[in-house]
Amino acid sequence: MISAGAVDQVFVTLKDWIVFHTPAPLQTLVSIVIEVATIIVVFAALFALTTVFERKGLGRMQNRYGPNRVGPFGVFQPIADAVKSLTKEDVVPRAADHVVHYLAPLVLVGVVFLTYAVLPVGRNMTAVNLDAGVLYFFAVGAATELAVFMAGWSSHNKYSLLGAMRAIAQMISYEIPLILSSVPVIMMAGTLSMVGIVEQQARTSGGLAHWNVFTPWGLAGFILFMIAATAETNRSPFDLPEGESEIIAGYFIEYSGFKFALFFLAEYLEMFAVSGLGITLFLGGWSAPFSFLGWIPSWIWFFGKLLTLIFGFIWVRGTVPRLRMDQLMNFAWKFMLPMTLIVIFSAGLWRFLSAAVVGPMPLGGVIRWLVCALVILAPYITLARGLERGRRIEKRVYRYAE
Amino acid sequence: MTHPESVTWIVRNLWLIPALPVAAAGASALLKRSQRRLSAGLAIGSMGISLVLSLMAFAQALADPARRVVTFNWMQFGDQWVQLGWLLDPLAAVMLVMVSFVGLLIFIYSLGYMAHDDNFTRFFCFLSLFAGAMLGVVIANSLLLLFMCWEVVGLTSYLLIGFWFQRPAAAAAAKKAFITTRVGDLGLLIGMVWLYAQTGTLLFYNSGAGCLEQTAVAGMEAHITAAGMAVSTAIGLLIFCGAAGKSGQVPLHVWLPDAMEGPTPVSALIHAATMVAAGVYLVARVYPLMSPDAREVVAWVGAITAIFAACIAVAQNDIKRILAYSTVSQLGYMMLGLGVGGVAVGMFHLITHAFFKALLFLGAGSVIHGCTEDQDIRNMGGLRRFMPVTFATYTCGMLALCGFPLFAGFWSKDAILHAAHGWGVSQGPFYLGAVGALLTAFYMTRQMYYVFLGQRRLAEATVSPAAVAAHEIPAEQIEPVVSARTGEVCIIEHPHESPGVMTRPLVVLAVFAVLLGFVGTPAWPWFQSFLAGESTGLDFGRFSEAGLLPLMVISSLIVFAGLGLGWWFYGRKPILHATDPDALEKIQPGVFHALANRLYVDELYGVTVIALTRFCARFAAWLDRWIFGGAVRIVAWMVTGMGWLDAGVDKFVVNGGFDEGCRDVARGGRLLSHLQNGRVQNYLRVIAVALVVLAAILLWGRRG
Amino acid sequence: MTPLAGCLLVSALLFSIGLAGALTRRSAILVLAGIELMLNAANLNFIAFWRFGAHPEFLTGLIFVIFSIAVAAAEAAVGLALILAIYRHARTSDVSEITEMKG
Amino acid sequence: MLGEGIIQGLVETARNFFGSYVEKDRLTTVQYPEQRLTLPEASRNFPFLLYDGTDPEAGLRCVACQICEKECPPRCIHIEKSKDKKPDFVGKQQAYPAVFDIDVAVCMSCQICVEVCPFDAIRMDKVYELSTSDRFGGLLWTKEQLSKPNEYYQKIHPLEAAETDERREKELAEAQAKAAAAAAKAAQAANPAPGDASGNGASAAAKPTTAVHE
Amino acid sequence: MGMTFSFLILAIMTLAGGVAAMTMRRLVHCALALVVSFAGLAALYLNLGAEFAGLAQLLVYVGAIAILIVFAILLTRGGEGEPEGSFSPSPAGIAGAVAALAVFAVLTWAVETSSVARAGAAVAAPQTTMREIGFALMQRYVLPLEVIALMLTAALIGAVILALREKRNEPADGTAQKQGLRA
Repeated sequence: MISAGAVDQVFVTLKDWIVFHTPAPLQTLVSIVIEVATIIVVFAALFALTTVFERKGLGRMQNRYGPNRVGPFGVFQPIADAVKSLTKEDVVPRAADHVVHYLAPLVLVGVVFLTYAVLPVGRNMTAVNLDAGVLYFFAVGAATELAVFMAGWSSHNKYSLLGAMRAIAQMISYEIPLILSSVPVIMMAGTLSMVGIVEQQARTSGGLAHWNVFTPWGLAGFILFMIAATAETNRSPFDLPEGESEIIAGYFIEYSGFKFALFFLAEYLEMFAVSGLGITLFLGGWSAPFSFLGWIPSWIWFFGKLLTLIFGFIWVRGTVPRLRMDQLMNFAWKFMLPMTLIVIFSAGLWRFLSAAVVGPMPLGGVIRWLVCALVILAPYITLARGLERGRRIEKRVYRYAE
Repeated sequence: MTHPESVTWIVRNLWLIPALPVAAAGASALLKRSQRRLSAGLAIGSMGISLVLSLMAFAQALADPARRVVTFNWMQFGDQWVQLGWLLDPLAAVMLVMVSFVGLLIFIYSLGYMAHDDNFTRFFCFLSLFAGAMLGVVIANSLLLLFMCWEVVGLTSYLLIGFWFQRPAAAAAAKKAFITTRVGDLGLLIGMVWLYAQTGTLLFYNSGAGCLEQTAVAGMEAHITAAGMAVSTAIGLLIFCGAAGKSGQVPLHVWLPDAMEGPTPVSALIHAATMVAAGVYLVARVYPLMSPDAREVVAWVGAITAIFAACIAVAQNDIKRILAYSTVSQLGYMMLGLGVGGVAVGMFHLITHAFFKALLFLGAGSVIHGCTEDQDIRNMGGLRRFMPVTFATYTCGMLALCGFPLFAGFWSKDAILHAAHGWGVSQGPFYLGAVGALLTAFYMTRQMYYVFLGQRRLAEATVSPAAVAAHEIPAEQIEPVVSARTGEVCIIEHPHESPGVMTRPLVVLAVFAVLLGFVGTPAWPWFQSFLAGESTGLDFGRFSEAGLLPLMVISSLIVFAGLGLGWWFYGRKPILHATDPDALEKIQPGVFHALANRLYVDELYGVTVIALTRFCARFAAWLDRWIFGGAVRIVAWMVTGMGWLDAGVDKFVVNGGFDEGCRDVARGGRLLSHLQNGRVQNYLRVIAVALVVLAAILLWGRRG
Repeated sequence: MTPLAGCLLVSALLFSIGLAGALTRRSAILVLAGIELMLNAANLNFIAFWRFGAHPEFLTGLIFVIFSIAVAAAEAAVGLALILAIYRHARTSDVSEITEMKG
Repeated sequence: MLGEGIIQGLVETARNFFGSYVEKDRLTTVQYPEQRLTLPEASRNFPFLLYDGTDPEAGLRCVACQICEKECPPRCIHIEKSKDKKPDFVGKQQAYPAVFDIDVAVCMSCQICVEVCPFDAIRMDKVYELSTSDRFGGLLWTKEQLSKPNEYYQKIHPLEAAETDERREKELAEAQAKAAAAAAKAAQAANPAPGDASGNGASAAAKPTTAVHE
Repeated sequence: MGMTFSFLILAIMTLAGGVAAMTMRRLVHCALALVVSFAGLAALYLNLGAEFAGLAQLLVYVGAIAILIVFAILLTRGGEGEPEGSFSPSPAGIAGAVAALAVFAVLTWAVETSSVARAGAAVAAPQTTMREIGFALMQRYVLPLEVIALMLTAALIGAVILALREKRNEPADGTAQKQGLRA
């Protein structure tokens, strides 16, 4: 019988075995190649799966079947899509800046893949355990904006330029709440290392793991983080950089064939990466929520959580209509930013209200929870009221019809 | 900060009491004009919390009357720290409760009174700041801290009196109040500096090292200064100067009646409960400094003020001015009490007076509010019918002020008279006080007859028919009459009762005005013993103390006499028209006019102090214009002459050669100006070259 | 060549490139970019001296670079805002045409 | 409260999502190639040519009058008249279209051609699966592709077809009656022999008509 | 010990990016080349063991300043239209290039003659953790940090005010705009 730990570490063991059996001078290289290749293959496969699941899920939410033609239940749809996009003609506008036009999708995908380097997908399953992992993630992620600009500008199409500008404005605006909402976690963990943050949350007391999402600031931070992540990845309802009704398809109007597929891939990869970051920061990474579930391998936990979050993305996409540009910006600056600051404050308060201040554990813990939750809830209500002011829908009045 | 173990939470956090209203003031200063409810809520909320904290402090003082002190280092001078701090003793606790409670009531009352004012938020901002500063005065354990709060009090008083600064009278009154109290404060400042020089500390109590404690006071009493005065006497009198300024003692009383230009809640707050009481409180606070000599001065000043102001009050026609002079008079009583009887006597009257005078002012405000902002009592009359609540509460306040038996004022005033009677130095203050009590009863009766009883003599406070049509005024409040002046039919508005937010504080205050005296009756002198830190019990036997009962009977008789006189003059034949002469005026027009003109004190100041100042200013202006200005002008003429001379030389001698040179310079300049061609890169290039040269020089130098 | 000297040379080269750009290009934005390059060259110097200096444990050079980056962000923001303002005023961002301040 | 509406919406979509697996009624999609909706009687698009009998060449009702060609708004009909003539259903000699092309890529199914046709020769079809891999020729339908028998018409538009057939039968009957009368008159005039030439069909009746014309 | 291979590559990337940024004709290309240079520099920092500085460089320069420059280019219409001639053969331009060359020469000379650079022995890479940097920032350098924060705020406000469009003298109800539209 294989022990639980062995299943948990099966991939790590496999890699070590392969590396062990290669000639010594090549070992480092092989190790790197294996890691990179694994990340690319796994997440590209996940992308393929997600596209079909997204389409099927959306279909079900709209009381449709979704794709069900290629293969049983349409599971081979991504293969058909891949074949289609690979064989399609690659049209480049004559006025386009060819080099930049060519480079943009490559830079985008490359940069997004780079962020996976620090993502802990399981116990001991991190490509690079950087001491400044979170910072690395955001620093590298910042380069996606540039790729978007390259795509939009080089196409020499006003719609694509407008789309790129919108996308950059949106990404910059939402990067601030994104980073700020992860600050409380870093504050509490005392480290920027992703592995360290996960290990912090994997500790258990009373059978319950120390996931950040179980605290009021963690819960609020997680929700804010996911909202910002949705905007950052240009997913619905924040997908107005590619708002078809206004600017056709945004910055990738002029892309077709495989380059278009790359943009598509990058969008999904970005979504996975940022979900992975959210899992790492708030949902305990690869750890189990209850100690008695610890026998389930860590990578199953991670990918389970990832799929849950992806389903959340799909669900939201199936539900919420697209925002308007001014609503988007208002939301970012008048709601998200203050709320993230409040959450940071609440996290500080949480730290301050240790057992010495609020009293022994069961009651003191409840008091601490309630106080911190209140600190977040009160401004939330105020801010929400501020956002909703003037949004009251009045009864429609007809001037001539009545 | 030093925290002995015995210091409880409330003492440690006593600073919160003034800090909260100040914080509320700061917050509401940032509010927009339209955020009225928020600012009022802030002010009232902070005041409410302060009241709760004050009550906690009071409870603490009740449980443990020992003095508790907290000091902290404020600022370093050389190797010395200036220490500030706060203290809690029964005196401060009583004052805290009084100030915060009356303050809260007035805040609530202001809600209604100022409801239609545009600058509602500003008002509450000032009001909160004032309340905070006043509470700061109360808890200060350092004359320096007290002085700082004292000055903030003065500032906010200025701001509040001049709240309606659009009115010239209000602006002038504010200025007058500010400057007059500054005169007193100068004395206080000198006294403070002197005190610091003598004792090296301004902390009142600091476990033996404070300036009010045994060692320091004994040292100062031993030190004799000019005119054979002990230093402590001199310092005490200087401090008393400040107190006199703030409490409106003669001769610095002139600002107080004028201060009635402010909104009525301000009058109530400043001129009844707090700011004017600050002076009395200051004297009570530094009582250990007051040597018998100083106390004598205090007593005499108080007694003179009491009767002086009471006389003037008899002949006033402005409802608030009467109350203002009455306040001055009662403040004199308090000073008298402090001078002859000690802290407890003066403070007891302060506390009871705070309640019933606040009641009277708020009642007057209610009357004014109801009579469409008219303040002249001749234009009132018969208001009992229209404003029953106001009338009832006002009557309570009036009886309390007069010292009607069993009302609050009776007990406190009686204590003062009793103390004055027993004063060993002189019987003069007692007689002055007794006459003052008679006058008090008399003018208050006069006011009651003018305002509430008799016939309605409302001037034609007409309302426009449009307002009636728009139902802005309820139908039962208006009545068509024939105008006496023009003979036309016009619609006049009835006086109306004020809204509940204004009358409810009145009722609460009235209850206090009736009952508060019972905490300090001779039979149960709880208040006095509480201030002294002792315990007491109910003992009717104390009434049998020598001279007490007869004195009470006499003072009651005086009050009845005053009431009777009032009825005789005003109740028997109430005047029918606003233009009718006053009953006293008919008998003694000369005296009445003198009184009505406030005994010409302002005019006296006008022809003495102000005239002197003006003369000095004129003299200085003359000096400036003719002596110094003349000298300057002569020099200027000389220089001008030289200039003419030089110009001649310049034009005909120098220029010939110089112009050419100038042209050359200009040409060079134009050449150089090409360098400044406005191109950034040019400048940058020069910088780069300079950098190269500099670096080269440096490197070359270091090479060797 | 020691690593430190290598870093310094790279930095000097970068500085000169930035300077050359700032001196020769006409677009105000590129002038600003040149200045940014010069700033970065200086940062590289700090890092190099911190890394190869006597006391790397004091972190001074590193911290200075961090501060310098923060300041550079502010500088870029203000500089570009200035360029925008000038562009709106003069309808050009060519530094050789903006000569209103000439003597 | 902010967020309330979003949660309501999320609940709604979740209900759809899970409900679609449980209640099949929710799924409104028609699985097209396998399932088809029956088209309503009035549904129509793209014209076709009708012929009587079994021979599309002979029975074609169109006489190449070219009215439809002229009226067609998008000009998608192209007709070339034949040189010779052939008898129509009442036996009259008529021209017929040598070429009759409709470019259905251009046709907008406006039905004007049907309305203007005096010969009931062109009618609207119900076809919709028209995709073709031939980008140019595939959608240019020729006469052979367009010709469909009357039975087909009766199948797709039974009511309309019945009405048309009735009218045509009446016309035919009238024409036969007229022909018979003319024949009788002619027979009377020429030779009073009893006409055994009560031939069947139009061709038989056409002969006397032709004779009249001549 | 000489320079490592990775250092060489990164240095070349940085310098090439810089040269391209300063010489290319289209402004947007220049900006993109500038990004390459910045990114190379960030990698150089990482290579030299300054992890935090490198990532901060990436975040600030690539993520923010490059985007700002690009926005500025587009807002000043530098992204379209005829690109400016990169090498104006004007005497001023030549003078500038010469000045830059002179600066380079002097700097090289300085480096070559410097005893520090010559003696700078290769030290083992210092192991700095984020934690240490955090402590340094929060303890020893907390005052500069606060000052920088204040300055950033001031710069932010200043930049916003500068970049705001001046208000034109329009009637408050916007009728002029409407009329303009109608016209």
